[in-house]
Amino acid sequence: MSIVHEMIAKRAAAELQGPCVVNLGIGIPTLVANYIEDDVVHFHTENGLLGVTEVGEVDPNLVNAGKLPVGEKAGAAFFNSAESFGMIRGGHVDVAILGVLQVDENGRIANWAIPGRNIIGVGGAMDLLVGAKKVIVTTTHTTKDGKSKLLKECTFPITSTRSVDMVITDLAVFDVVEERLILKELMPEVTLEEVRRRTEAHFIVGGLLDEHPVT
Amino acid sequence: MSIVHEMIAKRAAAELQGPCVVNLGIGIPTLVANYIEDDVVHFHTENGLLGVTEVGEVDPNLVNAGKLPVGEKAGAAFFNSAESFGMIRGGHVDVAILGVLQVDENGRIANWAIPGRNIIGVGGAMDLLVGAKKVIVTTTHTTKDGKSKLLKECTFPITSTRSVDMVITDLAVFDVVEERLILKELMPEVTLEEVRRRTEAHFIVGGLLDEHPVT
Amino acid sequence: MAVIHEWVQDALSDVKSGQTIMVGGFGLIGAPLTLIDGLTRKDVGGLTIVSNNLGEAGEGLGILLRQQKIRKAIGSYFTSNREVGEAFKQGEIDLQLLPQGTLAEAIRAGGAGIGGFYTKTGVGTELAKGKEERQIDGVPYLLEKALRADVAIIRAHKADTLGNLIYYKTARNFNPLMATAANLVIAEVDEIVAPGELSPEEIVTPQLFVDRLLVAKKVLTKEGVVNRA
Amino acid sequence: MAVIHEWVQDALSDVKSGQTIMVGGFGLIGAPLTLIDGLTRKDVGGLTIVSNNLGEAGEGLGILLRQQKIRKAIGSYFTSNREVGEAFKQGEIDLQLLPQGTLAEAIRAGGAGIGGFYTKTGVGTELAKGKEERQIDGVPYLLEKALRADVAIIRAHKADTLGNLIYYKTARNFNPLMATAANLVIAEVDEIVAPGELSPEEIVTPQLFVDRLLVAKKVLTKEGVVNRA
Repeated sequence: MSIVHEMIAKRAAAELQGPCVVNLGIGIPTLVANYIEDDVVHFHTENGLLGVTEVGEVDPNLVNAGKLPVGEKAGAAFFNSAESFGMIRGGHVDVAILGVLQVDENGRIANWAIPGRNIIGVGGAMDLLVGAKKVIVTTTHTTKDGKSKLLKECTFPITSTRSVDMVITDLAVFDVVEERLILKELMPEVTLEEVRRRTEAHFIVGGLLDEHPVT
Repeated sequence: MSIVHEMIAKRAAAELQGPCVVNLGIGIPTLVANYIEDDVVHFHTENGLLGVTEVGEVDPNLVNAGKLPVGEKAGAAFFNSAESFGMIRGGHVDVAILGVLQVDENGRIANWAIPGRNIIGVGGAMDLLVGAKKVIVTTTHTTKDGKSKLLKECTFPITSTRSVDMVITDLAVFDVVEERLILKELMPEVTLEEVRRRTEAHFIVGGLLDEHPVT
Repeated sequence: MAVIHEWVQDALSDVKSGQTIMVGGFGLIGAPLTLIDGLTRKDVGGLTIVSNNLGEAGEGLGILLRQQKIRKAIGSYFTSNREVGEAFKQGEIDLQLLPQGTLAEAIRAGGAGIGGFYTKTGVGTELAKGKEERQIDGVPYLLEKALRADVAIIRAHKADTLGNLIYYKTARNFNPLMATAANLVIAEVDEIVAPGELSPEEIVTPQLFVDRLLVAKKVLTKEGVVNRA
Repeated sequence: MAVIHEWVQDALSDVKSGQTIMVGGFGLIGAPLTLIDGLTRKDVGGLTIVSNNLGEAGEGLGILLRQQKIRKAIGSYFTSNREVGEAFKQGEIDLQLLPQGTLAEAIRAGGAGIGGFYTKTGVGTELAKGKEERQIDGVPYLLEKALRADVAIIRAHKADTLGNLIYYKTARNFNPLMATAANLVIAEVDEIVAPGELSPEEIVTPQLFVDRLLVAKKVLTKEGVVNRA
C-alpha cells in the first residue's frame, strides 16, 4: 500500500474514539487497524471473529474477510456466518469502514459490481451498509486515470439506498449530512480549488473548514 | 404415576427402535425413557438439551421441559431455545411422544388449551406437531369421569392441522393412516367391544388386530 | 462491551415505566433472579414483559405481577403461574401467547435485523388468528414479526470483564437470544473473569451484545431461591 | 447420529447428478477439501452448488467448475475465482448472487423450518430485482426464501463418534449452518473422539444433524492444500 493509502487510513483511525466495535473492509480499511492503540476498539470480521488483532504466528484458518492472516486478542470470540451477519444487520456493529468504487453526491456508494467485468460478488457489503450504525468510506479521490470517484450519480450499481456518514479521501474529508456532502477538512497541502477541480459531485463547504488537521 | 400410565409408556417405548432422536412431552411420555435401554435412542428436551438421561445428582439448572431434574449422558449437548426449536421445526427430531386432552377421528389433537380455564400456555406443543417426523400420542382412553378422549371432533382448540401417526391408550393402539384411526392392537384383557363402547371417534379395525402385544 | 455494577439498582438505573423488558429463563431456571428482585423494589410500572413464563405464583416475575407492574406479557406458557389467568380475566393484564419456538425465533430475529419470518408452526390454529398465512413452495406458513425490547435482563454463568458470556446447562434457554434483541442488555452472572479466561471457541454471547454486568446475589438451588452467601 | 467412513467415495456414495449440494467454507478456509476432491473424482454432473464462493481458479470447487459439473451456483462472492465470470458469460453456468448475510440466514432458515424471512439488506439495489418488498413498522424489507440441499459437505475440527462437532477458529463460517439444512450431512474432521470428550457446553453442532463422518486427508496449511501425512 502507498503512502496515500496510509494517510487515508490514519485519518479514518482518528474517528475511532472510545469503546466501539468496528468492521474493516478489504483494502485501505484494513490499514486502519495499524493506527489504533486503544484497547477498547474491537475489530469484527464478518467471516466470524470479534477481537481481530495483528497477526502473530500465521494460521491459515485464522483470517479476515480479505482472507489475510490475522491474530485474535484476549477476549476474542468466534461465531458462524449467520451469527456474524446477525451482529451486522442487527445494528450491533458501531462503525464500518469500507472501500468504494464510487460515491454519489447524496453519499450513496457503489462498491460491489462493475458492469461488464467478471466481478460477480457482493460479499458482506450490502449487509454492512444497512446494519452498521456509522459507515465511513475510505478511498482515493480519483481513479488511476484521474476521474473523480465522487460523482453526481453512481454509474455502477449502488450498494444500498442508505447514505454513508463520512467520506475520507487523499484530498479531503466529507461529512454526509441529510444526504449532502459537506467538505469538512482538506488533507495537508491540498487546496479547496484542487478539491473542486477533482470532484464531480456537488458538495457544500463546511463552515469551520480545517485545512490541515492531520499532522 | 399409575400402573395404567406405566403400561402406556411401556407400549410407546416399544416403538423406539434403532438410532433416533425423541422428544418426550410432560406426563405419561416422560415415563417412556424408563423403558429404553438402547444407547442409540437419544432424548431431546426443548428447553435446550440433547442427550437427556435419568437424573443422578439433582442440579436445579439441569431440567427437562416439565422442569423436572434430569441427567446428561456422554455426548450430550446444550443449546439455546432458538436452536432447540430449529431442530424441532426443521425436521431433525424423529419422534415426539405427547400427551393430549383430545384426539379427533382424523388423528388431530388438542393438547394446549381448555376454554374457560386459566390454562394460557402452548409451550412447544405446536412446534412439535409441525416438526417431528413421527408423532405418537399417549393418553388414557377416557377422562376421569369416563368420557372418551377419542372424539368425532375436538371440542378444545386443536394443536395443529397435522394428524398424529399413532395413538396409544390404556385400551388400544391406533395407527393413523390417511387421517383415519386404524385399530391396530388391543391392550391385555381389553376386548374390541370395550374399545367400541368407550370410543366416540369412528375407527377402522385393522386387518391383523393383535389382542395381546404387550407381555 | 460491559460496565460492571456492584448494586442491582445501579444496573437497573435506566429502566423506566412503560418500557418493554425481555427476561431470560424457563420458569426460574436461567432467570435473572437478582435483577427481577431489583425490579420488584423499583418504582416502575406499565411494563411489557417478554418472557417464556411469568414466573410462578409469588415467585420471580410472579411478584411483579402481584405488584401490578406488568401491563402486558408476551410469552408461551403462562400456565405455570395460575395468577396470570386471574389477572387476565380481571382485565389487569394483556397477554400475547406465542408458540415457544415462535417466541424464541422472533427474539432471535429482532436481534439479527430480520423484520419477520414465515413459520409452519400454528397454521390453522387459534394462534393463527389475525396473522397472514402464505404458501411457500406449496406449504402454508404464518408470518410472525420480530420482537425487540428496550431492556433485556438475562442470566449467564460466567462473564469476562469485556462482557463475553457463557451459560450453564439448561439455564441457557432464552438468555443468549435476548442478549441480542434489546437496546440495553444487563447480565447477571456467577463469576466475572479476565479477558482470555473464556475460550474464544466456547463463548456463546460475544461481548458486543452486553452493556452491564452484575454478580448474582439471588440464585436457584435445590432448596429454591436463596441469597448467595 | 453419524456413521464413520474411511473412504471418501463411501462417504459420497449417495451423491447423484442433478442434486443440490451445500459446501462449507469461506474460500478454502473451512472448506471440506477431501470431500470436494472426492467430488472431482466422482462421475456426477448438473450439480447446484450452494457455497459462499466457487473456490479459486483450479482450486477447491474451482476444479468442479473446470470439469463442468456445476450447472448452477448460489453464493455471495464469485469474484475470488475469475473463471466463474467466464463460465457465466459462455452460458455454461447459472449464478444466483445473494448478499453474504442473506445467504447465511437463508441456509439457517432452511435448517430451522423457516420458509422465508424479511431482511433490510439489498432493498433498492439490483439484487432486489424480482423480490417482494414489504414495509414492516415503516421500514422496507425484502422477502428472501430459505435454502435447503440434498447433501451438505462440511468441515469441522473434531467430532465424537455420535457426530457432535466443534470447529476451529474462522474455519467455522458457514459449516454449522449447512449442517442443519440438507437431507444428508457429511462432515470431514481432523479427529474423531469418544462421546463425552467434547464438553456438552462447547458442542456447536449437536449430533442429530450429522449423518456421516470422515477424517480429512486434504488439509489447508500455510503452504496451501496438502495431503495429510
